[in-house]
Amino acid sequence: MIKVQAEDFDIGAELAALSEGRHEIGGLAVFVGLVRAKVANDGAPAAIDAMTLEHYPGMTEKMLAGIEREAQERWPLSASLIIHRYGRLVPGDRIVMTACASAHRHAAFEACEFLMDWLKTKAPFWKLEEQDGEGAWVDARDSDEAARKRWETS
Amino acid sequence: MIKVQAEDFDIGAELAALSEGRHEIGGLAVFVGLVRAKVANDGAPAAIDAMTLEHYPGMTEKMLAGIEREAQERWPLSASLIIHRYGRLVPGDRIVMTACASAHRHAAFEACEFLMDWLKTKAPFWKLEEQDGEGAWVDARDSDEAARKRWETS
Amino acid sequence: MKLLYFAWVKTRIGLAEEEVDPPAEVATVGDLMTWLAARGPGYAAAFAEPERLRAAVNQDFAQMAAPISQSDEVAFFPPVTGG
Amino acid sequence: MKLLYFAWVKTRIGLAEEEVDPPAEVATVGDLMTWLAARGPGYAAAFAEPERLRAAVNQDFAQMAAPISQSDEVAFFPPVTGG
Repeated sequence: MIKVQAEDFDIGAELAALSEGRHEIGGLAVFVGLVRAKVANDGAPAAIDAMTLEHYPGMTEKMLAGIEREAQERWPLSASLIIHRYGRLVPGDRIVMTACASAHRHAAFEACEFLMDWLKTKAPFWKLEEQDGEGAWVDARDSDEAARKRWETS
Repeated sequence: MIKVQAEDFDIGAELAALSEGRHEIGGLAVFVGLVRAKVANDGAPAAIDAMTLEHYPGMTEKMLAGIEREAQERWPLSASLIIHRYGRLVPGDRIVMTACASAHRHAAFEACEFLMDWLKTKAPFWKLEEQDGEGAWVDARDSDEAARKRWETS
Repeated sequence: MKLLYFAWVKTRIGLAEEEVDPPAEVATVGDLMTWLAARGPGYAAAFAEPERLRAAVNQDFAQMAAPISQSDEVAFFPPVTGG
Repeated sequence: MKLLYFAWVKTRIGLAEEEVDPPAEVATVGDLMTWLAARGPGYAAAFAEPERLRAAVNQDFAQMAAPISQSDEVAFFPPVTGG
């Protein structure tokens, strides 16, 4: 399931809905991304007051659905979920959540990390950080691209 | 943080408490284990009505604290949490939760999976499954021992 | 042809989206970038470093050599930074 | 010496815990198992397959050869199945 929304989400309620009545699910691997107060841009950490996540409506849903489908094909998942917020967020706010259920714990972990690595480089979101009233677009990190490349099949 | 309890837990509230005011935390890797309605014992799946988790009070806390300390030493974690329930549970109930926060997403995932793999083979819990009024102690799985061995350092 | 701009590409051009009607010889994403860059200083700044840009055609990532047609939706933006 | 039994070890012996006073030649975890196995049919059944058992001394996992003393807390149980 894919959710792209401005509103916050309740992790417990989302996971309960995902496994509701699905008693074959033995475990859920989950990742939750939060807005950090300090971010390293070009190596130097800077305190931020807020960030605004811009996205490309339509393409976002298409990319996230494609990433989820890819995970479903590569691992034996009984359920999966991607939630990504957009709009203005402050430090500590939840940004993103991925969750994968599988009978195999290791598969759930791998698929959940795969979702995060892929959406970091494939989902059309851009972060604008606010610091002392100035806005700065965040640069993409090479480490995210490297993380995604781990999952490439030749 | 270690919690051994009979009561259920609220995933969202636990994670919020873990990262409360900790604005350096950019992400949390989490695993939640649930009671499955069907379990494969000796290969054949059987429907269960409930299970009772017995544990060794004192040793449980000691082992879980040791496992958490080991994870803290091996990965750069800013926070971690292990919750394990005991007592009678029915299919769909939450049994266990592990969570790790790190500035590095991959480290958070690895540490979270490490906690699960280790507690599966090191934490003194035993599952008694009830089926049609009969109780049967669950056998340990070789795959859990194999999963733990992955993390051994020579 | 519908064009969409995001993040600093949008900021530099000063538009989030527009309709354009490029000449027939603008056949690829790369051609379109060259054609747009000549439309004014904001465009020139946005397309000054093509290697820092990504493009999508009809909401799928597209390479510079990808063909485009009048009915396409084409978007330009920096590498994504979500998650 | 305080002994604790869990899961089917407890069920077979019919006790969750007890105090025992083994003779001085019972010096290791393995010695204790042999000594306990002779205490009755429930004990014999519980300790019939030592390779299926695990032991802890003072709440740490212990091997068969681990030494024990009167003031120790010793527990016997099957391989753990939590999580």
